[in-house]
Amino acid sequence: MPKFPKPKAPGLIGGLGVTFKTMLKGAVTVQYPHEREDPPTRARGVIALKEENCTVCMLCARQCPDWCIYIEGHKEKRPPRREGGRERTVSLLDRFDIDYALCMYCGICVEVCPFDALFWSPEYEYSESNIADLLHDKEKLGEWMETVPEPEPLEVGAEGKK
Amino acid sequence: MADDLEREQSGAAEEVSVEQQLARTDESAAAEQARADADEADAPPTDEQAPGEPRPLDDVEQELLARLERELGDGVVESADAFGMLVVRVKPEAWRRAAEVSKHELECDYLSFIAGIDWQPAPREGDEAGGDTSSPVQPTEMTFGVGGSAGRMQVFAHVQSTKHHWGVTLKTDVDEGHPHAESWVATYPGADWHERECWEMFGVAFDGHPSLRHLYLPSEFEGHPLRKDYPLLARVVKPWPGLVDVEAMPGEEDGNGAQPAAAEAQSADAQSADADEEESS
Amino acid sequence: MIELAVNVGWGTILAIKTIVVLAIIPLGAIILGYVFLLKMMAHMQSRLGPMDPGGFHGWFQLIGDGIKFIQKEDVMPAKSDRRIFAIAPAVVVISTFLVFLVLPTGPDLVVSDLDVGVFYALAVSSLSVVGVLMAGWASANKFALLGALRAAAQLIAYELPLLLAVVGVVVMAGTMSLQGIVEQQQNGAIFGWDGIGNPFVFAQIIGCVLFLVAAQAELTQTPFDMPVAESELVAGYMVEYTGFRFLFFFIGEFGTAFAFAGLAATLFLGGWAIPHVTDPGWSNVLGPIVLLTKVMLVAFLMFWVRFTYPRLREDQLQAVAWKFLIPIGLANILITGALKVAF
Amino acid sequence: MSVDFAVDRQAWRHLADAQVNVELDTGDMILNLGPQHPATHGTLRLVVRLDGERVVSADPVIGYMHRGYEKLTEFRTYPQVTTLINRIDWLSSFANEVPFMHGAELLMGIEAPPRAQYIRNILTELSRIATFLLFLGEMGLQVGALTPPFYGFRDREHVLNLIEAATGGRFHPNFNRIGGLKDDLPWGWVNECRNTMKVVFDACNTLEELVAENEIFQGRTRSIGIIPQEVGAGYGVSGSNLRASGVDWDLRRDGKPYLVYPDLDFKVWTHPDGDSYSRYWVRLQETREAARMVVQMLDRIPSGPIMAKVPRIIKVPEGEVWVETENPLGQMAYYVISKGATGPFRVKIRSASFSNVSILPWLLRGVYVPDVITILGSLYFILGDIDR
Repeated sequence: MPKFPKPKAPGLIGGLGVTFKTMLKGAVTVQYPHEREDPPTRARGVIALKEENCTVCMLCARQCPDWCIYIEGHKEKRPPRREGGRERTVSLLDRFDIDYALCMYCGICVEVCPFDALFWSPEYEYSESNIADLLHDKEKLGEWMETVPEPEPLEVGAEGKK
Repeated sequence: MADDLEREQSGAAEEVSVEQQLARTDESAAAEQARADADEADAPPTDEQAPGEPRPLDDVEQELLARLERELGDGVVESADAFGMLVVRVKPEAWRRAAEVSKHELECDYLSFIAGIDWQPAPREGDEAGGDTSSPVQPTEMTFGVGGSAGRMQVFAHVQSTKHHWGVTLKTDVDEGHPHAESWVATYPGADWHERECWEMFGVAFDGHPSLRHLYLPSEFEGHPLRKDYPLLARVVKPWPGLVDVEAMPGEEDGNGAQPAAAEAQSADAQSADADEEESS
Repeated sequence: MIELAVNVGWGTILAIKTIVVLAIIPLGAIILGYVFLLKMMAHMQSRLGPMDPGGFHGWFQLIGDGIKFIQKEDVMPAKSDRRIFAIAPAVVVISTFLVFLVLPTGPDLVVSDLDVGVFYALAVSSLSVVGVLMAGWASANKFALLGALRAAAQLIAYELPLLLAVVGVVVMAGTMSLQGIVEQQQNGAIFGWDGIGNPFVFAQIIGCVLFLVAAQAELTQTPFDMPVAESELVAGYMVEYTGFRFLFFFIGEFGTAFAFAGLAATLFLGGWAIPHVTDPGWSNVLGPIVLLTKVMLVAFLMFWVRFTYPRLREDQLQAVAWKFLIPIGLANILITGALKVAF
Repeated sequence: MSVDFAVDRQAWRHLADAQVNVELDTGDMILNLGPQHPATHGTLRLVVRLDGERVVSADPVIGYMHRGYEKLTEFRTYPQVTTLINRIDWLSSFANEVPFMHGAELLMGIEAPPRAQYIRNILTELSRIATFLLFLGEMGLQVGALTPPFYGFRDREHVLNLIEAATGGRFHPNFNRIGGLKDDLPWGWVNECRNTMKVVFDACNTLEELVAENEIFQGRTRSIGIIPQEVGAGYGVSGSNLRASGVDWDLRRDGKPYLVYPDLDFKVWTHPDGDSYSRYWVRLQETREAARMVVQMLDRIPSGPIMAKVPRIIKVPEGEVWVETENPLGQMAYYVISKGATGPFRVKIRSASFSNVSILPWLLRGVYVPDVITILGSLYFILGDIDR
């Protein structure tokens, strides 16, 4: 028959001790609007877009599992880089929207981007009261470029990224 | 009794934890250790099964198969190995008996799951499916996996032994027109929910199941979602945003700009493949 | 006070006292709620609790909550017994109110010094069970009904240990008047030493613990909070209440906690009395402060337990009462009586 | 003097199959626990038939969170599947990724480099610690203690910070790639992890003192919800729940070798009782054990690359593979059928909670309503893991 296992009663008293000790210690919470926590460098907060680098190759939109990236672009002629060279054709972005209501923050778009146009930023304060407002356009995504941190050094024993 | 055991065990736990907590935190020492271990870690590769090549059954699998064949006789149709796991296909008539044999002769007391397979390739809807060209393209002819199959529908289950730590996957064929199989609930009580799930997802009825009713879906739901011919609506109702939408330059309409979307998509893929070397390393 | 009574007459002073008591209930509820429910619990859980409302450590939080509750729509379930549903919270608060009537906060600061004060206080405090049952039944909700029935069984079971715990004090004091008990403690001496009078907590330590345990059950606080059992019955009999009716329940809950802490302080810690201060004027001024201090001390104990312990099961609760508390209570009375006769 | 909270240990034998209280038929009441109920942490619904406060029969209704992952995987490529299976058991997402990646790697015949295996293993154990710390606190809430869950959340935070620092996601790391990992650890992470393990040991001690050693908690959980070995196995109950019934079976040790578990020195904890308390106790010990394993691995972690050579476009050869791992909640397994395309042909996701919960109708017969909550809490399920 399971009775109280020990004749002494440390469980009840010990529990009171735990809560009392904790009461005397400081709180661990962060008073959010007044003070902020710094997310780690790698935190996947929001996706920022460096528009100059984008060539409208559509890879991100195509690899996105949620179909939440919408891209439109047009082509333009540009003067040649060198004297006497051929005229170049470049693709320019007209529209680059990410629907953060659909986004699963998987980061596949950032990884597949061949021209380093997409970056993760730890920025997290972009909540909206209306779900439709979570569709952010390329201007907004461009603003987040400022919050993209430098990549941090790797741990001892890591091989540098090739 | 239990209390004594517990105290003893937790006492031991305490000791080790203290010891571990005292483990050095000095980083350089750890790094040195790591380097030393790295040399050891260049162990020979494990006995990998070459992809696509059948591997002979190992001793345990032979033993399990022998026991199954002894009890089921010609109920066993085919057997194969899949990465160290025995797959046995049994006749539909022997399905219930297979459970009993597994439980008692194979001592597989643990039911991992029962589920269905629909081997029919999903119809490609192409442009109708929102124009999606990104979803994986499966082969168009019907092929069957390990152990083979007589037709489109199969039910398979995995049972394991908590004592001997071995396991076996059992498969059986299910008639496509009137899909049904024998229920395992009498042998493994846990089969209840799995069979209900299989019934609503694949439409496979289980004879002898106490109450086949919907598990996940609302009771008025129609269709069997996991069958391959059931479309994934989310991919049909919305156009695929991956279609190339680059406005061509004036005067270029007849040239490059007016390529079919899919073709251009492929060209874009190829173009990026060159630039994407770092992915492959 | 005495001059006042001469000038304005008996009726008026009773009215004033009643109004004061009416104000004390929500005030006590707010004090306990803020200090313990919001702040102490938060710190015990490594949190800070509300920090913004009112500027200083969120002191305005509960008052703001109260204002919010009053503004809310008065929702009644469609199938509820509307009249009973409406009255139930008031019944709970009234029972609290009735306890405060006999709780002395100074030599003259008491609404009515009944000769059977202790008996009366315990009797009216159990009236709240009627309100709880009414609430549970009228809500037309299974969770509420279960909660109310649990509450009824529990409150009735724990009346007895509560009473038995008090009997020891009554035997020692030789009176059932709360004022008499306070005076006994003020003027008493522990084995001849009268430095702090004779708070019964020393002689009646068993009774004191019994009283606190039983009071915890009467207040439906953890470990005896099955009637509201948040993780099982959601909120028990309060589940359908919103707005100001819920506010009534809240005030009732913490007001009663205040009252029971006051009773415990009076019975075991000497109440408003300050040893060696016999001047009624000073006692009247300092008494409430002294009592409040003791109340906070007792309340701290009660809430400390509340925020630390898990909850018992219904059958275990009854087992604790009938197999454990009541025999001890009876033994305590026996010993107290024997010692009283012996000395 | 002690109060006897004991319940007949063999009570389940009488209660399980006998109709409760036949002679005193007071009429049954059907109580609907959930889908929005604080104790069902999520959207589990229990239709409970009550006789007084005693449960006559209980019928779990699931599917409120069914997302059809088995269907969705058929429309996605292998890298895209990872982000889905993250969300099956969202408290230990990293552990969900490992078996799927392992299965795909087996089919492709590649193996992740040792450093990647170590990091994977560390993160798997960290997610186990995170899951269990939450459980250890939350179980207090199920029996009515208000404070323990906050301790659980507070101390889990340290572990989540570690996971986030390494992977970038607190809950959904999406850090595994076929053939290795997305990235190496950031600078200083190993030291940080060592310090955190001390916090974890402290947290275990604190919660043991506050919850497990509390007599009221023991009175509420001992002899409650006893799962006998053979019944548990028949229902497919796995993981800590089965080990608490005395079954000495841990896939980390007994299954096909995966990650670096064969190199590690660890103990598989079991408890003979099979009741709610033993489930709590086993998880408490496993949390400590996991922390010890992490410390071991931190000492041994080799240097080197974190990605094997993999083709850029991942096509998995035709084949079938069954990969099972010991996840925090139990046996997590994938039966992956590939037909040589960029995505799987069929994935059977065998999630632990689904089977763990399927025992409820059997287990809940004859218990009291408060014990329903205790049992639900001690089985410890994640709704996403049930419904998938």
